[in-house]
Amino acid sequence: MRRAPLTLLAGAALTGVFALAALVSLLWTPFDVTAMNIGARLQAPNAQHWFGTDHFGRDVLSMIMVGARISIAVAVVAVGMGMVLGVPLGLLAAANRGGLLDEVIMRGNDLIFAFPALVIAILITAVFGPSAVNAIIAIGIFNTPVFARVARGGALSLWTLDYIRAAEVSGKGKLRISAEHILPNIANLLIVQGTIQFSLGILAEAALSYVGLGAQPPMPSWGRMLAEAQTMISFAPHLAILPGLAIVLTVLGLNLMGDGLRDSLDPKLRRAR
Amino acid sequence: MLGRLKMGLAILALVASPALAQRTDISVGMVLEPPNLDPTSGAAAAIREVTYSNIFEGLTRFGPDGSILPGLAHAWDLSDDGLTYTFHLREGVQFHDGAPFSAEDVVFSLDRARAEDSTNAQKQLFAAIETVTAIDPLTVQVTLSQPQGAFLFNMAWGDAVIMSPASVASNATNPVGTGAFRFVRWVQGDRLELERNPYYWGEAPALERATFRFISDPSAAFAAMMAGDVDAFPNFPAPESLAQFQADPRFNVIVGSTEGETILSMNHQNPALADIRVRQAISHAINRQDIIDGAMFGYGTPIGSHFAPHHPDYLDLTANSPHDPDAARALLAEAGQEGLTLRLMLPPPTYARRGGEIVAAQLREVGIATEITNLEWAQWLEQVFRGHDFDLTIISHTEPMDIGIYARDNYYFQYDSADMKAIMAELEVTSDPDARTALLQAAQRHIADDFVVAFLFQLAKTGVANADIEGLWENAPVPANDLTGVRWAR
Amino acid sequence: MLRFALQRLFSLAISLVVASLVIFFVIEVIPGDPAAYMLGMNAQPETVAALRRELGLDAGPFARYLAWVGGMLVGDFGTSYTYRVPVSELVLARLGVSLPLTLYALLLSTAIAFPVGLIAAARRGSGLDAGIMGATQLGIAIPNFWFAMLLVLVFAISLQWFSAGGFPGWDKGFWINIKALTLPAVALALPQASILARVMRSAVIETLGQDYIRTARAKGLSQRQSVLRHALRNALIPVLTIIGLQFSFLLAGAIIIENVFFLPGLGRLIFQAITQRDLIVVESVVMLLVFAVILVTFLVDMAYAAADPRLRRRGA
Amino acid sequence: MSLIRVENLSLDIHGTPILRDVSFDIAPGRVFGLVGESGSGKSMTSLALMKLLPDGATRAGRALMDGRDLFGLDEGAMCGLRGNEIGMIFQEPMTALNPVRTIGDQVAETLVIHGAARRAEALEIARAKLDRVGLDGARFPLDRYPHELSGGQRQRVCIAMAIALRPRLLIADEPTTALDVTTQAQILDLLRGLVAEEGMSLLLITHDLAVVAGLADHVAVMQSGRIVEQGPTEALFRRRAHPYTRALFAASAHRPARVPTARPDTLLEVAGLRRSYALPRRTLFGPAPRMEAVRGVSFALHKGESLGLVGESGCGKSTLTRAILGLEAVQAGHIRLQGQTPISPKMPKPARAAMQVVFQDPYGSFNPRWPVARLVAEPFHLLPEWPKDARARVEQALCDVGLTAPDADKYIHEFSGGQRQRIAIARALINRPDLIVLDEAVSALDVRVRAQILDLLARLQESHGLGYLFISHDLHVVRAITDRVMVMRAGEIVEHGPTEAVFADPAHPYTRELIAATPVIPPAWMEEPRNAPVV
Repeated sequence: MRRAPLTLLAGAALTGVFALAALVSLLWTPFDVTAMNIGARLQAPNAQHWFGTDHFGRDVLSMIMVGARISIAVAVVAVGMGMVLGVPLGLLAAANRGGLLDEVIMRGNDLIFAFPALVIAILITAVFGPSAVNAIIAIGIFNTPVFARVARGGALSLWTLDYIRAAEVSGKGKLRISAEHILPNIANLLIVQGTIQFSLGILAEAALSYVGLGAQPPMPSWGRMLAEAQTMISFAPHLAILPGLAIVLTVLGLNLMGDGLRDSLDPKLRRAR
Repeated sequence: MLGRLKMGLAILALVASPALAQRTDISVGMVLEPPNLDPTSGAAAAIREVTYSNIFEGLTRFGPDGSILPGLAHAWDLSDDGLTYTFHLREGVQFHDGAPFSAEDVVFSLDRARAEDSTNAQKQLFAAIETVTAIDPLTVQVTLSQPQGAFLFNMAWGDAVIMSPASVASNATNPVGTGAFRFVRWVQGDRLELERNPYYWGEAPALERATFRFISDPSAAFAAMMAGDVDAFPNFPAPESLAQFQADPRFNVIVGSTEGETILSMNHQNPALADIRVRQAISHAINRQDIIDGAMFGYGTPIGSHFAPHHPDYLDLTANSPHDPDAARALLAEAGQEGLTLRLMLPPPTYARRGGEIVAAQLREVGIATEITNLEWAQWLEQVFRGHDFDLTIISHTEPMDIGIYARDNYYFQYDSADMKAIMAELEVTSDPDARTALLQAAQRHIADDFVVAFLFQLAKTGVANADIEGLWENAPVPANDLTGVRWAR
Repeated sequence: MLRFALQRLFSLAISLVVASLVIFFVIEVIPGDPAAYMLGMNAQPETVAALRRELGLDAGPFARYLAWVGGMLVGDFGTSYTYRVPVSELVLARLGVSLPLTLYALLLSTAIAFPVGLIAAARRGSGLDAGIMGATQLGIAIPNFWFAMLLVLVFAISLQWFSAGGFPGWDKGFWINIKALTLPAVALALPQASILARVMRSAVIETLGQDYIRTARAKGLSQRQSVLRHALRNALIPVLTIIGLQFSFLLAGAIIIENVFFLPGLGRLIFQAITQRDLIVVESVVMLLVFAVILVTFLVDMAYAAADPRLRRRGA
Repeated sequence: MSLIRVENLSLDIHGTPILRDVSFDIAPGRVFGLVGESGSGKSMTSLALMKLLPDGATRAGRALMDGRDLFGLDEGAMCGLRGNEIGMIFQEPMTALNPVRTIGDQVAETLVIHGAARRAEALEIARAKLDRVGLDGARFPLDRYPHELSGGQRQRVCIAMAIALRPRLLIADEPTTALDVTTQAQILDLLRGLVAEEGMSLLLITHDLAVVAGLADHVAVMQSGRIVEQGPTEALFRRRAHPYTRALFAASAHRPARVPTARPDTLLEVAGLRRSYALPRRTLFGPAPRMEAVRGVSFALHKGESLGLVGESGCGKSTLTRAILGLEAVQAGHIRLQGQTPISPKMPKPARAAMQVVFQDPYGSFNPRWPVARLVAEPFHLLPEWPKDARARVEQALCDVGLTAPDADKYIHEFSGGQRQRIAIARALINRPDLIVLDEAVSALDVRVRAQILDLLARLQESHGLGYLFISHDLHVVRAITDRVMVMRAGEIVEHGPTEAVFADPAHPYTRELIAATPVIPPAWMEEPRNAPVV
């Protein structure tokens, strides 16, 4: 119980650093992130380039800042997409619990889970070509059943409560009850799950752009920076280590924040501590 | 099969004891796995890199320097009208399955390659052939419809190898040829094993066993070399690592030439690119040395036209389009194309992906914006090469002596020049060496002056091998890993 | 139990039909022609047409769908366009790598996660628990391909304890292959173990809060005894689900790791088949993976029933 | 001479005081009753004795058993003591057993863990103990799993487990609260027999004075962590020295003053109602068997009348309630409210306005994210349009139920259980309905709060002319608040009539059984204290 605010704080601080870097990068980066200077390539971190330069002589710090923007944007939109699609489906399934619609929605969910995610992402980009938007779609598709499941699970336990009965007796329909009573009361669950999916989204974006399916050059992205740095790891280790650390720390921050949020939002768990 | 394998293992165990004997096995790394092993029905370079000269042989063959050497034909005569070749075949040659090799096999193979339903990827090699006749078991006569200066050269290609009618159907998975090595097995996705052909007609190779390993990931390739899992990597995929191998006495870095002219191709159907001023501006915007340094870590030779620098008829035309951003900007202004945006489609190889990023940055310098799209090979072929749906692309044309593509109708970059076509048509019927040189140089100058595309650099062949291995090809006149002359020095 | 099983089998069958339709028609719209890919830049149009005929690509999509599904029903997955060998042969060979790798990684992650999760749960709130939880957070946050890169750098290139990758083949002996699979399995297992340890911990903590644990304590069981005798088996149920999910994830999700260690596994087969537009291989392997996942889910459900007597009699 | 002696037990959890100076003695072979309302600290007292307190608990005082201070023992010694010297059973038998292990196994475990027997032998003893608690070997083999047993049967397993080693002290924490009244009577009988036979002491913790009256030799009354009064049962019951004890007793026997308001016109008419559910198929292709929850129920409720419906769990009263509320479709029969459209899930909204409901659980009855004003106003949704004076009507309703207008802006977590039930009633009143269905509406409340709510209900009935359908398992309450009563069993109404008549002279054997099983405080003990003998 006393640990919750600490993890929340640490997580929020970590996440905040990268969110801030992403925001700042909209207005300013130490160097032009696309400007190449072949002559100044592969510099180790130094006074001028704090994080060194890459094989094209671009400033790594600038790239990591812009990369944060891409990672966060992709993950946020993908999670948003998963929520917007998944939550109504989950609410609908819970409202018709035991019914045909519930069965269809849940089987559909299982089916999506059954597809190997990375393979589907590859197929999607094979159809539409690689881009950040398609990475979002691929990640969003796999977020949808997660949110549907969480929403349904949370909603199911609420549907047994008497205030839902009271609303029914007040003549309210399933949709209205779902919107007025269920949704606000599963918001906590969704926020916590959203944080977790957000961190998974960052990892997924990194993996997709690592295999070349994410944001396209010249837009830098952490995953692609890693992929490009991989062959140079033995003589320019900063290129492989720094973007990797950026991923690890962002994901770590989000996970800590999710844990902290859960602890402070869910009184049941708070008691269990 | 298993018995043979066990025996092989036993031999391996014997010879592998330290200092007892030279090693007679080799593990060769390749980036791409061949989709199948039939070079007469598929274009993949990987098929040739495994089979050329090792398993399959043609009437003639390329030497390491690109010269044409006798293959299954030890000699040939050309009629005075230049239309009839008479090939004298080697005696005592047999296929790996024991079937004897004869003139009938040559007739079969050439007829199959040029048949209506042929699936030969280079069918144009055989276009000039009128008839193929077996005079006797060791003599074949090929009649051409018109004289062809490059006929013997064509017959040396991997697509023109001789197969036996008995085994042709299964060559895709179990290749049966006449070469110095025979196929043992292929673990798809991992490796392919060959062993010495004891009945080989020529000099027996020094190696008893050879394994090709397929490692597509550049860093995995680096790790495999460093860890000694692979003995040689003739086309090493990560030029940035070569410096490290060079510094390591355990390894030899082999830098040679290829036939790959790497160009920034332009689609002449795009109205902006149809304007020679825009094309010239792009050529001036390009800094070739930066691209070679940035993308290939210094490996590669700048070119100013579409011709291999190691060829005797080469002209250095790089001064025709020097790096000059101001000139580029002026030309664009003159053409009224400030604020031009072009789509740059990039196939998978490093030269294209990395080169593309540098090109994009250089074009941005002169005010041309680019939208980069990375494509897989299949998409690139469909969209760019066949669909002509692109503005710019970077590609290495790896066929030898392929300046003729600038005279082709409806070729993907849509260049249409009557003058160029005339030059190439004349070349086709010219056999006098000096006249040919003049024509080839005229062609080089013509396309350079027309700024048909932006010529970037000649792709280098950068290989890495264990320092004790000798006999690997330095250059790549054709895609091949000819192992017949490879041996361990210690 | 039988009824329960039959019910699940029926919905399994429907899922498979829907999956086959989705897979086939999604893959159909992928641009790129396998024949054109195989014949390259110099091929003439009629040559490409001839190859398309030879591969059976000239038939309509619907006819090809029926042929594909019909073939699968009798165990014939068709012939690879590029490799020209039966797809089933390809897949079997790849499974010989992917399956052991998956099991190895799963074994590792379970072997790490179980004790770690249990200890953390038993010492809940202690410094040890905090340390373990922190470590698992880190484990989850590390991208496995990056971890794999570092493993290769340290253990293959610098120390040379392991080879950098590759797979000798089962005919070369057992241990040599296990050794070859060790680094990839570790790279795959680390994040999975972290997740599993966390699930294990919270499942045990949740069961420790149950009334029957209090009952057990009132009977005179020590904290430790009540964990081992009562909490563990009940906590296994959520853990089992995660293990089931991880199995399917690892089976197909190892593409990147297979690339880093150049292992000839299923993931790489798919990746390669997509780039080569060997569509029939893509379709069949994706279908097979979907089938595997659905089957594992089914088996996990059945395992639940075996582990939990309340489910055992459901609908019996 | 006492078996266990608790001296000045005080307890804080995370700094919150829970118990203060609790002292009592339990004599060997005697039953000691600990009575109090929820939150009074009675369960914590028992957990303190077992040293099974939650994390963050700090304790002072002593608990002497054979001269040893239990609080001074280490954990190992306590493990040897628990289950061996002191056995314990809990309130909720449904969750008290490990669902994945057999009952024989769990009973035998007590023996094995204390090294009293090897496994095979332990199973034999387990068999004997299960026989002793009334689970015979033929119907309840050792390999049964808990989910195959009913709540009462599970509580018997728990008892068998607790007495397997014949402990000298058995602690029973609300052992019958979760059970039906007839089952409760059986379990209480069993405990009484065990104490007599085995010669052990029993610490019986309960909120129900009548249960204590029937079983305990000594009683202690707890309030807010303190024992306010203790003594021999009868003496204490008669004397009621402490004001709190008096209040408690008064409330448990409380009967609100009611003015008959019933008029002859029919408000609610239920005729031939049937509802059944499909059960899972037994064979693969055979028809699914059906569970008939309601089997042909007919009755009428008149305007201003209070009609009771009693029955044990599973008798079908929940299904009937849901059908009357129009939340569930029925297969046969009909329900009409004031002779209008039949009630069904598809009935038009305005038709619902004449009926409202109050549920049992004061905590689950309100959306925690809505202010009280919005909660209470929710039934306005049934009106053709939102009333202009909505706020005034909400405030009026709150005042009607004894709350204040400013309460409208608070959130539900700021109210106690009894206040919440008042808000639920306000919500039910807001549309001025004719009928309010009270579904176990006072069952979750402590006796004193319950008495207040019953008074409120009686007053509202009089002032608003309401009809009540009062559904409960608690016969006391039904008797206190209804004009007529119906007894339901297995989906049928087995007896109905004027409340007093039914209670005074039950006709149906089941009614008689119910009444007999209900624990009562001997009426003689309840006379005014001045008549009590001085002890």
